[in-house]
Amino acid sequence: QDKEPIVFGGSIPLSGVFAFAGIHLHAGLTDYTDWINSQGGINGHPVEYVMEDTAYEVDRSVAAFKKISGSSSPATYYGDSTGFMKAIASELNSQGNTLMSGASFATVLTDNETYPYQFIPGPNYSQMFGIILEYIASQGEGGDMPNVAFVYSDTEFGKDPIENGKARAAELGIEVVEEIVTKPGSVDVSAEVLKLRRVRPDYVVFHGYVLSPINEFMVQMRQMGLDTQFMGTFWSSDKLIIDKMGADADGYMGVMPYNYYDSEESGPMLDALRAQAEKSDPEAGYRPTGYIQGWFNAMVWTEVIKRTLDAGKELNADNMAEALASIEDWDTGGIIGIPVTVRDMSFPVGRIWRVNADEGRYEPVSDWIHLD
Amino acid sequence: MSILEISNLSLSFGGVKALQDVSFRVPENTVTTIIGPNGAGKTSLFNCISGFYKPQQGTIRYQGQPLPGSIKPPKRAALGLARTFQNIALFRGMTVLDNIKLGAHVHMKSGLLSALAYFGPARREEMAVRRDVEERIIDFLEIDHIRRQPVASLSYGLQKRVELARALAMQPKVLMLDEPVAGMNREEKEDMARFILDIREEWGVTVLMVEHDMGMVMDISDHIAVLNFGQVITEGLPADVQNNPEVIKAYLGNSDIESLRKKLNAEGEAA
Amino acid sequence: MEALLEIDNIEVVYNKSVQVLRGLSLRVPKGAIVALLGSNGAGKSTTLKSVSGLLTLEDGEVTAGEVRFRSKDVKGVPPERLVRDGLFHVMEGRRVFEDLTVEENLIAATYALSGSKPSLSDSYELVYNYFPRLKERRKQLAGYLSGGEQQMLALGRALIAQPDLIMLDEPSLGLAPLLVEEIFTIVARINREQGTAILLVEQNAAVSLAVASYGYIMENGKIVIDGPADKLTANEDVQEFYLGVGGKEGEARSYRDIKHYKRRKRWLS
Amino acid sequence: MDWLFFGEISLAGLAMGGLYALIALGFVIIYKATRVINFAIGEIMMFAAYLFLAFAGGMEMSPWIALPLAVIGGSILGGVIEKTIIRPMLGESPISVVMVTIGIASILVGLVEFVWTADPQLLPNFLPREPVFIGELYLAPKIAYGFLIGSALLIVYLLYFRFSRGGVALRATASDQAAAYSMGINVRRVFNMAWVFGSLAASLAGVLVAATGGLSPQFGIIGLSVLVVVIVGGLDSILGALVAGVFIGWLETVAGAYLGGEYRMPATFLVLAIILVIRPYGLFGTHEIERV
Amino acid sequence: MRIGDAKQSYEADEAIWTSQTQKLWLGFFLLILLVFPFVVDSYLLYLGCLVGIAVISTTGLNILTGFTGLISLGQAGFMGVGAYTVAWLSINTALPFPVTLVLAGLMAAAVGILVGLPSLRVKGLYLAIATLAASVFLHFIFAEWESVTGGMGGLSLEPAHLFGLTFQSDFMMYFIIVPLAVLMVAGARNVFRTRIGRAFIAIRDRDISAEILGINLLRYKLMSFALSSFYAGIAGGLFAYFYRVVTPESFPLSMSIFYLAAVIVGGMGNLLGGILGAAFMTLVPEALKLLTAALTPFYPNAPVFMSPMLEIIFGALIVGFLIFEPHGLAEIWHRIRRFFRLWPFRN
Ligand SMILES: Nc1ncnc2c1ncn2[C@@H]1O[C@H](COP(=O)(O)OP(=O)(O)OP(=O)(O)O)[C@@H](O)[C@H]1O
Ligand SMILES: Nc1ncnc2c1ncn2[C@@H]1O[C@H](COP(=O)(O)OP(=O)(O)OP(=O)(O)O)[C@@H](O)[C@H]1O
Ligand SMILES: [Mg+2]
Ligand SMILES: [Mg+2]
Repeated sequence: QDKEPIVFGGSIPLSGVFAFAGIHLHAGLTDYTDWINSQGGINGHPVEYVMEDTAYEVDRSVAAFKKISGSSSPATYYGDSTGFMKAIASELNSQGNTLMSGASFATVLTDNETYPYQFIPGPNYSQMFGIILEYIASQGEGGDMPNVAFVYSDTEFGKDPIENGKARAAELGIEVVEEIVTKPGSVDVSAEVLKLRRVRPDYVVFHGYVLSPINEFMVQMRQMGLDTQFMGTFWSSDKLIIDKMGADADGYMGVMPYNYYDSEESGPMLDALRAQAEKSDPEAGYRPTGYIQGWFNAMVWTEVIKRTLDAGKELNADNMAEALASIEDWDTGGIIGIPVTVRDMSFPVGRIWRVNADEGRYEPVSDWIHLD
Repeated sequence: MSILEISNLSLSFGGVKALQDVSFRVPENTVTTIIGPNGAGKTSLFNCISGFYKPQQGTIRYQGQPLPGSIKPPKRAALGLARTFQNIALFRGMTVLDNIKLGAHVHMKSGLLSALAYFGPARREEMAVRRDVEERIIDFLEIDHIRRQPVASLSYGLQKRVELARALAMQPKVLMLDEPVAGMNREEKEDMARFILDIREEWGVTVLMVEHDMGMVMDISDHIAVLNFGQVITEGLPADVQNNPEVIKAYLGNSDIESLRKKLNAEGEAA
Repeated sequence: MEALLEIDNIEVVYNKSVQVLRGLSLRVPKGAIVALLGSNGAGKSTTLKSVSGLLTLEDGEVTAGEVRFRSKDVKGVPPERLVRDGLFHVMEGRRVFEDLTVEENLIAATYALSGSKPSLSDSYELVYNYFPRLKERRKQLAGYLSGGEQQMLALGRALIAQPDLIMLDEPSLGLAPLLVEEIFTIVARINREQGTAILLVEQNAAVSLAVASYGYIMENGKIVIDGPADKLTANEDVQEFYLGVGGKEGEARSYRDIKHYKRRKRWLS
Repeated sequence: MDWLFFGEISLAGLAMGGLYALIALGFVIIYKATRVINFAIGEIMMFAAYLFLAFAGGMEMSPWIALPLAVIGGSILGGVIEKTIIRPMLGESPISVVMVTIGIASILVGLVEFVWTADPQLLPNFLPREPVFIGELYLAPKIAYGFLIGSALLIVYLLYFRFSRGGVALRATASDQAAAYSMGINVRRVFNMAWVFGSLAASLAGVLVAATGGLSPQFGIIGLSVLVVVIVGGLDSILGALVAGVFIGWLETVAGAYLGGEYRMPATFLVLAIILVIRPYGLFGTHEIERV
Repeated sequence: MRIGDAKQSYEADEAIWTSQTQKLWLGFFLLILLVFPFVVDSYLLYLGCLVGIAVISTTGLNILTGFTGLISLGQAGFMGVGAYTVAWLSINTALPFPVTLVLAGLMAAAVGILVGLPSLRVKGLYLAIATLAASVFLHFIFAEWESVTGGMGGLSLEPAHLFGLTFQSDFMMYFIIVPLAVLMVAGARNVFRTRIGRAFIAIRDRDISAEILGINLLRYKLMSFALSSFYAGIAGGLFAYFYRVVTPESFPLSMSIFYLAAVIVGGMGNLLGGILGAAFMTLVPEALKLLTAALTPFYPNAPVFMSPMLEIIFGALIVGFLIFEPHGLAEIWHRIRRFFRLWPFRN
């Protein structure tokens, strides 16, 4: 068909600290693009995916954005870090022809005053904490509420949800007995573990990590004979934890807005995703949450663009933002288990999953929780 | 009248007594030489005068004024105490010209802001210094052919000469030379001797020198002080010092090749 | 008499550009003291470096001729090897290890020893009785020694190594007259008692010709005169240019009556 | 105040400090001989750790064979770097050489990502898992055993430098290469050995640290904490590396535990600043000769 | 010896641009800088601005490390100070940006002096790490002093305003950044024609004898620190106006290393070197990405396997250059020049 292509842009961290995820995001976005084109594109418009490696450095992400928006004005764009989302905001707002989402679930981005054209493909970190805490509260039968400890990294990412998290806990009557900040790259956590041993929390919630030091905390605390439950947010809830920790991972819980690649769930879109993943790389097998996250981003973009075009409106940031806001009880074809509704530029939905080490995968332990 | 007056100076490093109760005077407008065995404390004495070492006791009077430890090296340089160093200490990253100009530093005023702007006061000052250096020093020491060369590329003799030039740019009243002709051949020594004499005679600068080449020392010094183990053992005119038995014993030896040759032969026989 | 070191008209070039030696030859017999004289920049140090193999460190290279130590060509032999074969180079300007103590400097020199040698402790003693002053300072950092003391240390290190040939580069630099005498006496003693041959590079022609049995004089890269020490000392040119003996026979020229400098035409008009 | 807790914290810190000391040692040895600040030390550690992962994880060797192999691999890497990259830089200003090591670091990171991908990794754990109790003080087993293995090597090195003239050779070479040659010291060999044995210490530390802290291409940052250690101890002092290593390890941990993780670095750097003001060459570093 | 006895006056001899050709080239170069923003696309424009900022900061570091011999790993920290100063001022005051920029510079300079204080006793690499300590503290302050710095989240600021102009687009920023860069490089060049520059170099080459020759070490070391961090502060301020968001993570240690690398790779103690180094360090990674772009059509996942490659190549380039020419790009440049014999900078 001869309609002019629609461009998905992306600042993708293929190297640097976030590369482990970036590679899969990239795969997810690439595969989705191929898939949608195989479906005849968006309203007949072919889709192009244009990206640059950023090494997860803000200035390089910005550079990539300027380069890409300069060369091939993208309708939607994938940003790789909260820092970038903030840095680019004013540029984005003044340009006003691109809608942006990405790897960041940062709470600030749900502030539509400053970030009118940036959305979050799931719950923001505070909402994730909300979901986790609700789950914990639900576990506390009657009088004795379980207590929790927060363990997070000393980064913007790590500190994002802590304040709101504490507030929420207070509302739910959950006591936060300990807060531990870890330095990125600090090696040994046994001192922190000793601190936790003193307060013996029922739950420990990790945020701002991918793998270590989560494993060390779990192993060492169990060695001490504590029966703490361990939980984590999106980026801390990937299969990686199972692969690397093996049996030690058993019982770890995470909040996840999407169905895992290898979950029992199914649905047209989820199956399409699996098929496409098979097709693009038969060896790969399981696809990490990053892959699904990338895919889902592109999915939302498509939906938004579709709605804008169907409404016969021009494809600019304002109209797309409007279209996004209009999403209500949207069926994601199995990527998310329940119909979702957009609330201030985010999808405040999620589910608690639990590691079954023998099966080697996460299994749902809660229903889908949709905050509003 | 003496321009420098050292009295009861003592300096030690841990156990090592570099200077013990040293006293002597440097008469104005003379070439005064300090001689003495290696390790006697000559360089250390220079370092005390220029304020790099802090003597534990004693006072240094300069033009009648005492120089307490509170007067730091830069200040002393500004007061007219210039020197060269035993092991050449030129700034290898600069050209000959810049090395010499650097000597004039203490007599310049321009501050950071005028330097950033350059045009105006800073420039005027620089030009004045350039002219002075060219006309007063470079010509005098006959080094105009190398003014643009980086000092590192110069032969030993020339480097010593540039160091002298830099010291002269400091507009010294007292010029301290630490072994100015060490490692030079006869010809270069003669040039250097000539410069030293002219500096004293034409510019009325007092020269205080440390040197081991007795031939030159005896020829050009007006006054000699002898240090041994950090103590002054005698002071006076070359002739007297030369024949002082103590000095001969501690420092000069029989400084005569013939007898040395005899001695060696004698030992040869003995063995 | 059999030659320990032979240099056959070598040429040396620095940085592939500056030629410094132009076909220089000399030989040092076993157990002899040979003096090599010459003005600044003549290439004396370069000569020694090209023997000891340190030339390469300064991006210099021997482009022609050959150097034989114990009639073996030294080309391509790494410096440390040569040292262990008994050729010790005391470099110009002392080059003591400044942040090592006097004692450690001597220890470092023991790397020159190879095979069976008399026990170290008494070779230290040997050094200390040649240079008692070093014994007092043995625990002191060499960097803080006075110039003369450092020179003694440099010689001391050579003694530790117990070589067959010591190449001394301007040992008298910055030494007090008495000490110059002393050092040279000691050099003679070492030569006599240890049977060590010595190649002596000097500015101080008078003294070196006094201790040496044979002398060479070089001017920019070549030997210009050579001969037995006493003959050289007698030579008029040598007296004029190296011994500072004035035209009028016998007595030394004074530094005072040197042509007075005339103000030359200035650089700028 | 809870002394038991303090005791346990301190113990953990000290043990960690042991590993710091080991890395610092690798750093110091290289500096002592070549005056090169090796900014790539963290990446050399990382490289060795990945080798271990490959041997023990990938090829499923026994960890006790994989460990020495990985360590040797790291040492060889060090040797090769010296021969191919550092040696041509001989005699250049130390700071340009520092820059070169930074370049090397970047190369190693790239290599590792290339071969092992950017995914964070855990080493197959090979150290006993039963908690260790000293008195009633609990100590995490990995740290405890890591400390034991590390200090074994430390002691070997210490004995060597105490009772051989090797130490003198190192310092002599550093202070004046030409002169060192003229003493019969094989300078080229000294340099190479310094890098080999420095990297050896680092590699061992690398595997042990990775065994506790996990492994990723960013592993190298740990070099930073070690920089603090060597400066506090004195760049060229082996004793300093030991004392400072243990001390900084302890300080970092205690600060982290009582003030919170964000205080770890400021605390150590504050101490560093104070020490530098009092002792400009660290606790045991040799002073530069200042003489005219 | 090109500058020679032919000179008519000392003034002429002391001039930087000694020959007509040099003046010509300089003019030509400035002209290019002027035309550049009108002819290139937004991406190149953006890079142009980045290079401009980098040049300012690198020149500053060069003064301290290259010319005065005081190695600093604190540059990112100083830039941070400048950036936060600008951010805070533009949020909490109505000062026009020229004022805020200057204040940013001065603020950074003040901090620089503070950091420089130990430099009298602490030397060489010990000093380097001391400055590193300083930047750690600064980072800590940026992160924890929430009331002023906005904590981890940092500060977002409005674009720079002046006379009703809004400097939002890179195009507008270019006309602040680049002229400033030119001006500040010229200023640095001037400093090294005066006694102050000489004093810096003397301290680098041999500080104790410099002192005996009448140079007050503490005074000049601090001056060097102040000047260098002033440059850093200005660069940081521009950074703030450029990205319009400042977070603690905007100024990581890697940034300090970046600038040190720029100085060294460019050529220490050589202003031209600093400029070349800044350009090199900024542009090479971008240039390498073109490589990836070129490959992607053929290997769809070229980005994935190329990205580690790029790190390797980048590292290799640094290593290679320094081995090939330890005195940096400037020296290489001079070689080329000696080859062609025409170009303004005499340095
Ligand atoms: N900074 C220092 N620390 C320790 N000892 C020192 C220091 N400076 C000098 N000394 C000692 O003080 C004594 C005198 O040294 P100085 O350099 O003054 O001797 P000198 O008379 O100049 O000898 P030379 O003629 O060989 O230069 C020497 O024994 C030396 O070891
Ligand atoms: N590393 C080097 N690179 C380039 N040229 C050099 C080097 N070393 C020496 N030269 C040059 O070689 C010539 C001879 O130097 P050398 O040191 O051998 O002379 P010398 O006879 O030892 O002089 P002196 O009596 O001053 O020691 C000099 O002109 C010197 O400039
Ligand atoms: Mg002296
Ligand atoms: Mg010589």
